[in-house]
Amino acid sequence: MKTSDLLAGIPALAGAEPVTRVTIPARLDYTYTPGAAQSRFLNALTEQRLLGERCPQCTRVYIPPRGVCPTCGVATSEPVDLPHVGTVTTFCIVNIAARGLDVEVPYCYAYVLLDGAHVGLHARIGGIPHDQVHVGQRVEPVWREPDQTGVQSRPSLAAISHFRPTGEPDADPESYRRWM
Amino acid sequence: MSAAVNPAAVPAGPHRAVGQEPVAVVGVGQTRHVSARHDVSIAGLLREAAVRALEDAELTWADIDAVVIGKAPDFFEGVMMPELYLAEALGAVSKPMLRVHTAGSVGGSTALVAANLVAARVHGTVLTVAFEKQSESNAMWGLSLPVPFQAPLTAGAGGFFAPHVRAYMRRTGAPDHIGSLVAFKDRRNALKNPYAHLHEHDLTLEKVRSAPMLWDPIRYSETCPSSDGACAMVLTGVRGAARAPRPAAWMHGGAMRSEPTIFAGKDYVSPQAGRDCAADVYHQAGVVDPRRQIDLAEIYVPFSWYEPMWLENLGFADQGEGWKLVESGVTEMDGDLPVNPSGGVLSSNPIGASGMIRFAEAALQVRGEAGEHQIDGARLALGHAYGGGAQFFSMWLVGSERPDS
Amino acid sequence: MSDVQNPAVLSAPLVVEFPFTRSTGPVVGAFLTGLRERVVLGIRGSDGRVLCPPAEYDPVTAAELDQLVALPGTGTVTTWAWNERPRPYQPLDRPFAWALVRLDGADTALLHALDAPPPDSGDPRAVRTGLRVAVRWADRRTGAITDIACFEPLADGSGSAGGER
Amino acid sequence: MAADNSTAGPGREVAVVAFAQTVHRRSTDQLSEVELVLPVLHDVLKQTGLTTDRIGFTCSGSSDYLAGRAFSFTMALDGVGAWPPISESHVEMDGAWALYEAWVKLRTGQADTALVYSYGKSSPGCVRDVLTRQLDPYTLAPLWPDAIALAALQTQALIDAGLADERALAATAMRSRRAAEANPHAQLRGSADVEELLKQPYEVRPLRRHDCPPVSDGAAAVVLAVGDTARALHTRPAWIRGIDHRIEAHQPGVRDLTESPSTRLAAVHAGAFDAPPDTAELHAPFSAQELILRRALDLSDGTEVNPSGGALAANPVMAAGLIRIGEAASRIQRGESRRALAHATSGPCLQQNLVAVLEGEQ
Repeated sequence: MKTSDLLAGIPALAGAEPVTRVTIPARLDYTYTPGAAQSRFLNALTEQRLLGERCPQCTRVYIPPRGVCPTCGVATSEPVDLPHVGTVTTFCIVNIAARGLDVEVPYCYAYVLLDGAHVGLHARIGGIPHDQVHVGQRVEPVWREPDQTGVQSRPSLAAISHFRPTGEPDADPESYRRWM
Repeated sequence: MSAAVNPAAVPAGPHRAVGQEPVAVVGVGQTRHVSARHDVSIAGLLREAAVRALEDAELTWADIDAVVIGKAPDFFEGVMMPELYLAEALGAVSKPMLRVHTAGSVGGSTALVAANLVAARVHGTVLTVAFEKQSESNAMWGLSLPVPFQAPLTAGAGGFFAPHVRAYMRRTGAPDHIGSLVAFKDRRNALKNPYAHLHEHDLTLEKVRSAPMLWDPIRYSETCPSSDGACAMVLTGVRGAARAPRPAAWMHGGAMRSEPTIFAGKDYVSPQAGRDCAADVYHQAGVVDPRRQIDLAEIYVPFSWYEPMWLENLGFADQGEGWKLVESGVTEMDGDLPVNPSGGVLSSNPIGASGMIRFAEAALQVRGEAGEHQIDGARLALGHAYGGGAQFFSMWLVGSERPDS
Repeated sequence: MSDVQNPAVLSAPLVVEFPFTRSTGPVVGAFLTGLRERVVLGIRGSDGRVLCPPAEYDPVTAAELDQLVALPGTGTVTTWAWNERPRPYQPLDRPFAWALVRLDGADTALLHALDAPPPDSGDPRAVRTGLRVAVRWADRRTGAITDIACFEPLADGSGSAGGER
Repeated sequence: MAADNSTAGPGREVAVVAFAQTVHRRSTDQLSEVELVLPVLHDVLKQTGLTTDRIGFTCSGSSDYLAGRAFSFTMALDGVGAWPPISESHVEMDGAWALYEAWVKLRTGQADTALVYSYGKSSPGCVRDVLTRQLDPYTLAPLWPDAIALAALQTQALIDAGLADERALAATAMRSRRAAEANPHAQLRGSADVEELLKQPYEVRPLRRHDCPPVSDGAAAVVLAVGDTARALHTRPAWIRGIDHRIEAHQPGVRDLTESPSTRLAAVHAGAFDAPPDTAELHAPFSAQELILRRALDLSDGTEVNPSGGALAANPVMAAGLIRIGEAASRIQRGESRRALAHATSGPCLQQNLVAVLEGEQ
């Protein structure tokens, strides 16, 4: 059944160019709040601190913390300042940008296991050709300098521009095998 | 991670809960999956699959006691809880209607929720439907809505899963060409499936191998398409099956398992939830050696490397050995464990429906109703779906014989 | 340091916006084509009732429907709600009534805005149940429900064709 | 009456053995969704002495559109502690329907206990506008008729039919919010008298602010168990004697908005009319909807309606229906009710409705 067939029975509309598609924009405005644990983490970033949280039950350290240990189902509360060095546990090279995302392609998207953490932080790797990025590589954050408008002093993960290699030898695979 | 099954995953006692009504699939319908169904409304798309399922079962709307519908995020079509607007199209007015959402696994979960209504004898005959009309918006947009305070990092599902694929390659030493073999196989299988989205008659293995990297190590050719499509099934019990005009597929086991999105020690390559889910389903069906006892599998493989990964996760291959099954042709249409004879998610991906299509294709095979992509003598088949951060799993085993016979 | 341990609550605007492209299918497409051409269409249901807006599938039997009926642009208010403070994107940006309007010849009602004087204003054209109304067409029509700008009271209650501007 | 068939599958008796809810607030912007949910999960587990790994099935209800983010429910799962992996599902509906899915699961015999939870943070967006996205995307949603406008159309229809007037609406609102004074979880507690309420301006006429629900953030959780397991977990389980839900056509203009036939049908299938209830917890976000539901359920003066204050006192969208079941069960467990109805609704103008009948041991 087609629109034109249906319209054929209506004298006033016989032969009218049928509507088959309609564009309907929709916009909803929200106020996003990341919650207490993420706020603690994000505020620490403005001081160039990497603040994880430890689960009181299993003692694992989460960064970014989400307020709850997902395996124990209990609140994380003990803050842990993590060192500014970690290991690439896996990565990919993104060659295609998602619509609406303000990002230049290609870029290297990696899991960086900060020393002392038990989950990888999702981050970009820069400062080297992409074909030299590898699993086990030791990396450190490159912080974005606040600009005159002070925009970068706002709490955001964008405070870390990317991670770059430290030049140290690769990490022992046993040190990160379980914590991709 | 230990390969051993978590003991809490498998209930003790009888294989299946005592006294459940056996569940039969007596009707299957799906749309021809395409990138954009410009000729139908959202309701029209679902309706097409539902009508085909009813016709297959030779039933009318009046024969349906309840409707269970599933889809992935509402943002894909921009309709919040669209089941409300779809009540008339699915003949649900004056009936119970449930809406399931378990991310990418939703098509499978939806079928299992519907099956439980029959198994619990709450309803006699249930229609279950899953869909996605991705052309109404843009899947990459829907999956990558910017979140304040985060740096824009992932680009759709491919960007999310590519690091896990790299981890698999590194862990197992699988050669680079395995992903291409899977993609080539599935796209060739799709040529035998009139409902498949991609019908690439001129595809060669060389073309698959030389396609550009979208999310290195995942190539364009190893990536699922974005589809409009719907799938529906009619589920019923013993009496309903006796009246059915065509052979039924009988459910021998069904299970869902979930684990957190991100956690310390998560095995992204072979998630424990997937292993536990498979172990539960096999246990229910009395399967002790899946590789020998299961005739074929419809597995949720949106990126080709997930075939070897899931072969290991599902116990069809030992850890690190999945890619060898692929390389040796075991999962080809004429191999001894055909995987995705329908062409799989790599050939059609209406996201919310993709899981149900896996379940429905498994049912078609054991009913002997799969047409040109029928696997001869298929008696026991696995349908599999996963979603979220490889954290939600749903599976069923369907057979040509009644489980209690 | 102290504000890190006891941080200010963070919040930020989050806009979810997309120009959804909807394919209409035959029935909704015909309805929207009609609106573009200043014709309101209904559809005949399984029991002979005329449904407007036209349903693709019968609300009682679920049958696929295909018998379109052209309706006059006039009808009767079956219920209403006075909206003193219109919200963003609503059809009118001054106080108006929401109304369910059963068009002449139809058995079900269409939801839209009604540009009428407020209830209890003493004006004979004031919104009330049973008020006779007509379609006011939008100047620019594209094939959308907003091609009906709103309804307006019929001056004389005669049921003549809808007013145009 | 509570025949224990817990060794068999279908036909097993299922009971509510624990219920918890947050103190509902206009805004919880200091909390993420999982931070909101966590305390109620801990509460119901503590009440039963169960741990996540001893729960047979978990099911939740929520909506991505409230949060403005796709897959928002996946992160809330962190609060459960889903490790080792759990048998789990999610409905994009009010938690009352998550409870229904869990009830079905227990009736199959595949599990003996279930954890059900739901949450709704309405504060991030403007919920009355967000709910316009539930409407027919071709003929309704482009006009943005908000939730209060739709309820106002329904209310005017009720007034035109002579079934209510503004005074009756105000009396309903007053009674709900005064009842809520005894409910420490309610958001709006206490009310001016009817005369005072009727002097207030209209929100969308004929609705005044008191006829509309507050905008609420909140969460709730319930534990279900079968047969003797339920008896072991609670001295006075609230047995679900029947539960059913039904949907109507979507367009408000094809329905008689003064009636709720789907509520009535669900009630028939749930066995609600087998004996009169002493309590009814009705999910009526708008005052007129309570009057419609009372008629659909044939409730007489012998039934206490919404002793919790109902959705007019706190309306965390996606949790408010589950809370009705929890409140009804709590009354039974406290010995304040022998037979209670619980009701949940979804969609514009009461489009979809669920009815459960709960009883204590007899």
